[in-house]
Amino acid sequence: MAMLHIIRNSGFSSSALMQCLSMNLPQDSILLMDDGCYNLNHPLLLAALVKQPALKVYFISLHASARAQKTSNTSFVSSTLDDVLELLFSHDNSITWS
Amino acid sequence: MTINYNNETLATDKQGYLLDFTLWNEDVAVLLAQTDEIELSEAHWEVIRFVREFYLTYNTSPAIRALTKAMKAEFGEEKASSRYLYRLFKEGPAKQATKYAGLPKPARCI
Amino acid sequence: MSAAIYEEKQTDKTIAIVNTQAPFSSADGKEALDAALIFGSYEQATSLFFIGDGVFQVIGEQNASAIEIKDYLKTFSALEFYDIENIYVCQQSLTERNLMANFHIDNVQVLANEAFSQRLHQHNVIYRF
Amino acid sequence: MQNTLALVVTTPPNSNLTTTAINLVKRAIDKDVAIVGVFFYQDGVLNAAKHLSIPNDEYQALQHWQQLSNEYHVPLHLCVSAAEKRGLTDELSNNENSNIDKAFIVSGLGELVELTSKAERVVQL
Repeated sequence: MAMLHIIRNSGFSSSALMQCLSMNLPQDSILLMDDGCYNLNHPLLLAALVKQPALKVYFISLHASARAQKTSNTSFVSSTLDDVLELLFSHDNSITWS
Repeated sequence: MTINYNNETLATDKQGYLLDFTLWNEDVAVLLAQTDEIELSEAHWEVIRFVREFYLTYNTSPAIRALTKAMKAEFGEEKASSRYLYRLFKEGPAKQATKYAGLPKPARCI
Repeated sequence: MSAAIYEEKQTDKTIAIVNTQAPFSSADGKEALDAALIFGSYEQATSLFFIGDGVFQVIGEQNASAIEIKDYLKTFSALEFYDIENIYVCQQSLTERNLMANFHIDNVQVLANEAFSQRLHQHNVIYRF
Repeated sequence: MQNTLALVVTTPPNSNLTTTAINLVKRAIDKDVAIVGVFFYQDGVLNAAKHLSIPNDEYQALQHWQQLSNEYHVPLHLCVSAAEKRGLTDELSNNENSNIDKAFIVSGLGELVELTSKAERVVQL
């Protein structure tokens, strides 16, 4: 089953990102929400993307821009809360890491 | 609130549950039941003792389903139904047996 | 509402309760267990997962009463009466913390990362505490 | 058929994370996703604190919850045990004195079981 991993904390201060990456399976997606957007440039996430180029990572663009978080990495998909609703229903289940 | 036992005052909460479960004994159970105008039969005692033992072992009072499942192992099928337990404790076995067993009031949502 | 009334409406969803916090400084572990016991009493297929600092909840030889905390860990031994029989612990989390597989409850299954994650994926609804 | 969603809120109103939960509910309503209910657990129950006073120029989480309840009839369920542990009670001398806002329904964890089984998807925020 495809799981949506929602990350709401910065991986620099919490283990949420690390735990998410250790539980992430190929069919899953990651969604960066709230402080989770600070992970856009986190080395662990970038390394995971190098290892698994097909890994799907979404981020809420409003949450990122409010925090002055930018990325030029085209692997990240800029999203809205409307997209989040679609993601919830296009995945079988979700887990919120925070 | 309080109940009197042996010239001593035992504190209870608003609903009559003993505040300190270590002050309980079987005489106190009779007094607690009296405040609800209930006379304890041997069938009541079986459940009260069982619930207290469960609490002392697991640090929680059993919810009704867990109580029936645990009682089934101890007393067999016939006494392991919620109907049997509700007949004995009309206000709900989890709440009422716990009270006479001197245990804290179970959390409201449980 | 009693469990008896609820029985007719039950679905076949499976619930995972994931524990990620150590037992005593936060209420997370206790509140996760309260939720698990309710799902269990309503006959919902419920599994417990321990990962990260959550593994500190299941290791043996703890003594909560020494620090005046109610020992809710003792309640884990009653899980069988709530039909909660699947208890999974993450091997990597144990290893990182230099912990042995010495638990205060029986029938714990220690799983390597991938297997642990596969089990988690099989559940319809996941609550993380 | 309409998609159905339940939310479990475990973050308190003074955390900005609550705003995201409220906004997601609002988007769901606009997008015709049925919100079966919101369940408040752990520190999330503090969202129902009637006397919580947040400066006027800051985000008023309670007003938004009230709006969701009054205008859109989103059921807001409170775990009463978690609430009582945090000083919220409906058992004061009379209902007028309850410190739980009336937009919220005093419930138990049994309601979480119900929402979990009813909704197609559940998200914890």
